[in-house]
Amino acid sequence: MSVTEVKVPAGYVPVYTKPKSLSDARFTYCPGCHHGIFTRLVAEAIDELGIQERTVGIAPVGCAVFLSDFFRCDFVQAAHGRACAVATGIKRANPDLIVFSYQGDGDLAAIGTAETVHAANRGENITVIFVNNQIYGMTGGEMAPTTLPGMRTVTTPEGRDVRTTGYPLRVSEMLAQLDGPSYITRQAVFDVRHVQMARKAIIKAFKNQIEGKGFSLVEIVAACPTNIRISPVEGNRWVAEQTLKYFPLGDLKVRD
Amino acid sequence: MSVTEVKVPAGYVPVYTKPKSLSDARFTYCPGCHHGIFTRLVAEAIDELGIQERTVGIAPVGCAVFLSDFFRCDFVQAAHGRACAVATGIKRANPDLIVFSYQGDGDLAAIGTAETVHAANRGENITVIFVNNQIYGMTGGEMAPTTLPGMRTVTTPEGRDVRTTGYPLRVSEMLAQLDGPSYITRQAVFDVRHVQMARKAIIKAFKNQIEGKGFSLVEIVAACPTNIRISPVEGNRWVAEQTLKYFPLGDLKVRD
Amino acid sequence: METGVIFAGFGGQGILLAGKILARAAMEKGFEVTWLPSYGPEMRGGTANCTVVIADEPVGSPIVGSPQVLVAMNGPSFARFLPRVAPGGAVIANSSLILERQERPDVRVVWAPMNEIAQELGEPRCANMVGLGAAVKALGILPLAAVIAAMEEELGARGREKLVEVNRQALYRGFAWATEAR
Amino acid sequence: METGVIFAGFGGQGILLAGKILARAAMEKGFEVTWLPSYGPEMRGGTANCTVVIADEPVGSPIVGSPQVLVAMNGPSFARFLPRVAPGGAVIANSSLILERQERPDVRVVWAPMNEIAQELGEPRCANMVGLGAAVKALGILPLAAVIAAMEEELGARGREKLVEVNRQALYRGFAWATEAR
Amino acid sequence: MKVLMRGNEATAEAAIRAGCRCYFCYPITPQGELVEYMARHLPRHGGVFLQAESEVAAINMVYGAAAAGVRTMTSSSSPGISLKMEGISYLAGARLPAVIVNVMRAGPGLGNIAPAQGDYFQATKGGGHGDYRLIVLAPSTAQEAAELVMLAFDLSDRYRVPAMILADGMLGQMMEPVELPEPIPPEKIPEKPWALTGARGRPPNVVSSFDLDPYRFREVLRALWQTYREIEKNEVRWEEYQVEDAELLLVAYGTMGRICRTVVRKARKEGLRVGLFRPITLWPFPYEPLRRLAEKIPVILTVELSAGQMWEDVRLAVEGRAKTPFYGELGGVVPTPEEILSEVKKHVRD
Amino acid sequence: MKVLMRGNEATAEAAIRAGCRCYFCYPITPQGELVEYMARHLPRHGGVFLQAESEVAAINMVYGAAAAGVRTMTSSSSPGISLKMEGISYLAGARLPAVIVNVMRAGPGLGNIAPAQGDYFQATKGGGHGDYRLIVLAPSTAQEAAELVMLAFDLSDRYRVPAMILADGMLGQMMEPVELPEPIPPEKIPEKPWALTGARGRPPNVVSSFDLDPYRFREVLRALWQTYREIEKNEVRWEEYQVEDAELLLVAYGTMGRICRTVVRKARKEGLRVGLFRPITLWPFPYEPLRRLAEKIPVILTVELSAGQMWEDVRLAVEGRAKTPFYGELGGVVPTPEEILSEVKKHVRD
Amino acid sequence: MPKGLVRVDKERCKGCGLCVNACPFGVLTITSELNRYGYLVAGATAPEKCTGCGMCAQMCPDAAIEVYRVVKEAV
Amino acid sequence: MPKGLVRVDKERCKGCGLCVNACPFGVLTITSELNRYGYLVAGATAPEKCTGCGMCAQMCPDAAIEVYRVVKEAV
Ligand SMILES: Cc1ncc(C[n+]2csc(CCOP(=O)(O)OP(=O)(O)O)c2C)c(N)n1
Ligand SMILES: Cc1ncc(C[n+]2csc(CCOP(=O)(O)OP(=O)(O)O)c2C)c(N)n1
Ligand code: SF4
Ligand code: SF4
Ligand code: SF4
Ligand code: SF4
Ligand code: SF4
Ligand code: SF4
Ligand SMILES: [Mg+2]
Ligand SMILES: [Mg+2]
Repeated sequence: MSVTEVKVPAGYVPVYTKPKSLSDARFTYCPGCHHGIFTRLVAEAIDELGIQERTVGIAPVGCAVFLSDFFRCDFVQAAHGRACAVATGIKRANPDLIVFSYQGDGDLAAIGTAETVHAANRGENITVIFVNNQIYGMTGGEMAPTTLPGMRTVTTPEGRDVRTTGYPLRVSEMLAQLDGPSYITRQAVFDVRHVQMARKAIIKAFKNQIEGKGFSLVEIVAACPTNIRISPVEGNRWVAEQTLKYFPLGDLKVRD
Repeated sequence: MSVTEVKVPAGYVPVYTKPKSLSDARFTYCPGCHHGIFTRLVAEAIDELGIQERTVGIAPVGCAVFLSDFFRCDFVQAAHGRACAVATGIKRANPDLIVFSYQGDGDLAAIGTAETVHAANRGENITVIFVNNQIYGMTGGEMAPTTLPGMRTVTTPEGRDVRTTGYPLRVSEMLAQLDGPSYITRQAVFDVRHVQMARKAIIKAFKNQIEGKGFSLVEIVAACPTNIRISPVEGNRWVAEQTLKYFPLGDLKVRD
Repeated sequence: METGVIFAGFGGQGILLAGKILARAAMEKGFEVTWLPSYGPEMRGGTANCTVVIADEPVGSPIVGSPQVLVAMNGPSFARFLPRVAPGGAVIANSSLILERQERPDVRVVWAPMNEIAQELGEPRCANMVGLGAAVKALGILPLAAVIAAMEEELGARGREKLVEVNRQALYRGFAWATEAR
Repeated sequence: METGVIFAGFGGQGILLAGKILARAAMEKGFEVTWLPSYGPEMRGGTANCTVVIADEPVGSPIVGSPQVLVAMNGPSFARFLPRVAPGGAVIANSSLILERQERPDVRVVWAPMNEIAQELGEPRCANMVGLGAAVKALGILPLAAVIAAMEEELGARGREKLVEVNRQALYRGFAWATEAR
Repeated sequence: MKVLMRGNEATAEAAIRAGCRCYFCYPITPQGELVEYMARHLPRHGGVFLQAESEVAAINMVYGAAAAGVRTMTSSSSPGISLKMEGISYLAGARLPAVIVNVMRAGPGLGNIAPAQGDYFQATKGGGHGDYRLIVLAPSTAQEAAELVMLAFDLSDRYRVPAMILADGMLGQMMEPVELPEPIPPEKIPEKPWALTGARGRPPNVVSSFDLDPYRFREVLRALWQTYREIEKNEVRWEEYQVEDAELLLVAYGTMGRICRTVVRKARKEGLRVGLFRPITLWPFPYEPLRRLAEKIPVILTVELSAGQMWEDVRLAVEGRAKTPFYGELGGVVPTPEEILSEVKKHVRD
Repeated sequence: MKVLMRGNEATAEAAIRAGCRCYFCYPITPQGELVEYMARHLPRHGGVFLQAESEVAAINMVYGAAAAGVRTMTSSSSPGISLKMEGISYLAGARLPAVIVNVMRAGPGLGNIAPAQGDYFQATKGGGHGDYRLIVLAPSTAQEAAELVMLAFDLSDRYRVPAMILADGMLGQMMEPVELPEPIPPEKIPEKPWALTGARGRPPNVVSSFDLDPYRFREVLRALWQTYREIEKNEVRWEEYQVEDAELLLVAYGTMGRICRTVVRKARKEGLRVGLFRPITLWPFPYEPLRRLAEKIPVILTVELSAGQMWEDVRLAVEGRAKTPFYGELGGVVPTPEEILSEVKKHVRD
Repeated sequence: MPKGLVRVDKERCKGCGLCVNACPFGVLTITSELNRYGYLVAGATAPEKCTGCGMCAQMCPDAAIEVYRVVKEAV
Repeated sequence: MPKGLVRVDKERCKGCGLCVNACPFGVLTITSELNRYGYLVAGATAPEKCTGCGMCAQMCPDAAIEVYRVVKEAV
């Protein structure tokens, strides 16, 4: 008999079930990809704040491109890197909507640099989920601006050489310099404790928007097991041991 | 008799004459525009370092678009905002060349944000002259990312409203956050003392490149008398009294 | 009927405004009209010019190969545009600034010391209105009053009511000068 | 002569490699050949397939409407591609994973327990070679030796020399299975 | 009551009257006055004026505002329009209505700021990637600019196809009397049930141009092309002037169209039987009406401020029925009526 | 000796052998293997491989490297190519030689990553602003890709006109045996006296597409168009297959060209007299040779992975001399030879 | 009856093992059961040890886990 | 003879006045002389006061100024 056919006997109450704002569509991420955790946490935040009916999500170009299939709220698919500009257009057109973008590090930190910096500097009242997995996942593992020194990728076969390609770009530290943003934080999900912290951060980032506090960005340091060619469990260790050296966790800017 | 027909009697030696690396073409800037001073200082630096024959300049789109007419060295005219990418292409193709870009604040800080941030982050071994006149000069006085709060421009007829357009973007502070750059400084030319300091900074920025130290950027805070609708002399005062409040002078990053 | 007028001079001389006032006056009088400026950075410091076309049917081309009237407020523009004036046309030339005084047998040239007249009126910036006043006479299709009214509207729109009076004087002086000029 | 072979299955089953080895073998034997993979994210997790065309004149279309031989390593691809197989063609079907066993009167289906055989050989990942071995037999235009050589080259290029031996066994087993299959 | 306005200003005011409530721009000559006008007036109408950090950002802001269901516009000039190509392709693919104004200047490259018509192919054949079309309207007067802007918003909403106003520096800069169209009352603007307004009491809406499955995506594009065919059937617009007895037909659009009007007058004065065909919709191009004229007029002279772009559509319409010479200027040079007339004389009666 | 290679890999290797020493890219499917190959091999040849922050940056890096006189290339796929439009227009205006590879995918918008030919207009008519042309070469096999890349660098240097390789996802992804061309010895690469190498012992060189004076700029563009006319005279390339007795002529380029080759074979087997005309240079397009065939072949069927783009050039060539039906697929769907053949049957002998 | 109860949605699960790793009590393992997508799915092989802490669900990247807890005796 | 001597290139000068403002000794003023471009140009109207300090030239946005200094008596 299949373990999955477990019936719930009387006397049990649910502790955790799939968030209401998620559809029944399976995620298209690879097994053990952290994207799935963030996607779930965003849905949990939307549920917790009860904003599903006024939320508009912005799907990036990247492994999260299918995002609109997973959510039960309005969605738009943005051109690669332009999510913050699209978000600006939506929010300015209809300030009652809760607008969030969900972007990878190639999307936000490379091609989308200008749109991100200026949306942040204008203090656009939007929420940005920034998935830093140090790689271009969807296209097959090319270097991202966040790729670690010496890390092998499809476009750095000998490992990233900082002399020719520079050091990992710390976008959050850079944005924290600006007057515009109200909340910039870096989180991770390599263990349950950090999942819970990341969850809180995402909720705060949405709350800020509801309260009209302006630009909030949650960077989440992630692993891409498929392209690093390690197991999902090793992926958690990779984040904890390798990535945090360059991307320390914590709040970089909190304006209240 | 015209004061300009002054002959130089015997016994006098030149203290100051037009830099060798400048052509005889008149500058196309408005009367009293600070652009003219920076253009001259760049020429003085090229003379002082004796690099005229290996220097390639990059003209922006902006009031400095005619730059190639003024200099006696190789020049390329770059698309609006892309000078740092063009500089990267030239320098990578031929590292023996001394490559400098000369860009306005619309060019570098708005449309060119991504190219600037990533050239800086890669530590490209180039020299960037960044003219922050808080306005789009050539197109007739629109708001720039650097425009001061409350400042009236063609696109902020009621004065820049920081709630909808954000605060002046401090590009140099932002770039100083990155690991790549070796020298980031902010200068001005509203009086002779500052002209001399700006001159030293520009020379250092070129020296760094000769010594292979990597990305150097000299921001120069300037006035655009034509679009602010004040006299050139008032322009100097404007910089000293208004602009420096938001753009304090000095070195923001020096790596040695 | 379709007439072309070209105004030309240095950047700061109020060339575009003079043309605009003429165009507005013609419009108010029920003519079809176009006003086409030279534009962009070359205006800054350099030279400026504009073309006004006045017609009684919808205007086709806003650019004019050979204008009926040319108002030349400095030397370079006089030299540049004189050859293009239509035979039998007129030129209002600013004798204050134009040194090489060419002529053309088939064109009437009215030499007006626009800057001096403006100085006399105590407002150097109204030299352009002297030129316009003279042009109105040479053109002969619009009453000066209509041009004065248009001038008042334009200056009003710019919040320069204070300057209306002196500019009216300048228009009269220019008109008179062209009337008496032989 | 122009023959098309389609390999299809899950992402991780080594579908593309099997096709590539066949293509290389054909090339070494002097045939004209093309290898066309399905590509992009849909491969990840999802399904993969590739088409190999072998011909004695330059290959025109690298896509094939109706292949001579189909190697189907899982249920979905068996269901999807069976209808397209050319009449008189052959299908190598992985009985380990394909549950709904459709047939076609005009097509010979060889049921091979590829995963079990691979398990027996102690290397689950070589199930694709079992399928390839069987396909070589069904195809009948290439000597198995050429395919083995191509396999060695491909694995060598990937630095997987260690796996050569077990994959050779798998090719033999697949070839034999198809030979004995009734 | 007529007002003296620049083409740029008439375009801006008409957009406001058409109900445009989100305008995103980036400065560039020769469309500066359009930006300036919007900055001064749009906020007074409760609209959003935002100067973006680049043309790329501006078009993507338009994409967002359009997805939210608001009438939205951006404007630029040639080099800036090139930067919008990806965004425009996205608008077309996602079926978002929006208006893009291109006040053309001389290219390629930085070129200069003088009037030109070198972006015809880009506008009508798709300068962006993939198979899409824009509704392209070419005004020849400030008055027509105002009217076509109103039309552009209507057609764009009706068909969910982005529309482009293809003007040039001369039209943008020149002033002439304009009778402004009446503002459209908000309730007259069509509902947009597909827009992103929050999934309250309805299933979620998704705005996207993405479909990984070629067969599904093909269906999406077939529907799109169905719409294009309808537009080709319903929306072709053009003007004919003195064509009845013409021995030579001038074909020109935008400001060259109005200049050629003067050429026709001058030619007629000299007894030359010259007519004018002025396409108003560049896409859909008026192939049929032009083909009909080509049946009886032996010489069809295309005049453009380009090396010959619309000329190809003229030849596709004529298909060898008549001679199809071309006269063009490059680099921002605008020919005078006299210059064009002398070109005409080379072809008429020979 | 033949090697089994993907079209993407053959393109990359050929670029290296052509002396390309600066390659700037941004990742995108389906040209990923091209980027990957360059990353692994170009540095070994002393070349510069640099992954840019965007396609816009990449094309402007190419602009810089080309100005410095080096053979340089970038590659992308449809959406990424759209972002390069301004930069490409600048390259053309500044007369800089460079090679741009477009491995086309289905659009508009994000579309999908399947093979398509929807960027023909963009490539051949100028997707960027202003009057310019690219030399556009369309390979149909990995072998031809390698050869045309070598040719692209040569032509681009000779005429100082940027060249584009217009391929698609199928050609990029598929493998076939390739006989690689011999590397070009550095000394064979033409001198570039105009390049920015430092003004030592010569007057300064300036690379620019900017000239504020329309009359001066017109002269620059007239010279440019003079060059284009030369290219049209000298460089037209195409392939004819079984056209002699053809009753129906297929016109197709790139991978559709090779697929139609199979269609011809299948048709001939069935006794249908079908031939193939395959343009190799899409610009300059082989108008003349096609027109000659149109004199004797009654039906000319254009087949594209688009809604009908090259079709317009075919009709411009044919000018009504023959019937010109069209068969196209959209959205990344690639027709099988069988499907095309049944389309052929609708037109042959009726 | 055990304090907690965990259910894995077989078709959502991709067998990544993060839940197995996250469970403090070894309740879950990757079973030998293939789902329709070819993944070996996770299951509660020691259900009696489950406390209903929910850590597995919080870690699951595919939102494939539901967790229940027994209601405390009438409080 | 004065320690310093200053020359203004009449055609480069745009009459901005920055030199006038920069000169510590009031040597320069904007004259009533128009150049070919319509600008009133600067000139040394009190040349005797010039020390040759060069401040005017360092301030000039149009590189229109040359400055000379008298050679010190045989050092
Ligand atoms: C304009 C454009 N350039 C490039 C691409 C190809 N592309 C698709 S996803 C992607 C980047 C994915 O990396 P990232 O943003 O880090 O997201 P991830 O997949 O890692 O989550 C790229 C470059 C594209 N679709 N459009
Ligand atoms: C792609 C593109 N967008 C816009 C323009 C128009 N343009 C010319 S100069 C300029 C900005 C000038 O401002 P800045 O860079 O600050 O230079 P400044 O003139 O103030 O020195 C702009 C937007 C252009 N030429 N190209
Ligand atoms: S490729 Fe990497 S980032 Fe993308 S879904 Fe797979 S694991 Fe996640
Ligand atoms: S517009 Fe401003 S910045 Fe440009 S030249 Fe004139 S004064 Fe200088
Ligand atoms: S974490 Fe979720 S997806 Fe991974 S094995 Fe456990 S249940 Fe399956
Ligand atoms: S709820 Fe807690 S105890 Fe039960 S399986 Fe999940 S992690 Fe283990
Ligand atoms: S500073 Fe230079 S330009 Fe200005 S007035 Fe003096 S000399 Fe003339
Ligand atoms: S050199 Fe010194 S003293 Fe002489 S004019 Fe210049 S500033 Fe004045
Ligand atoms: Mg990533
Ligand atoms: Mg500026």
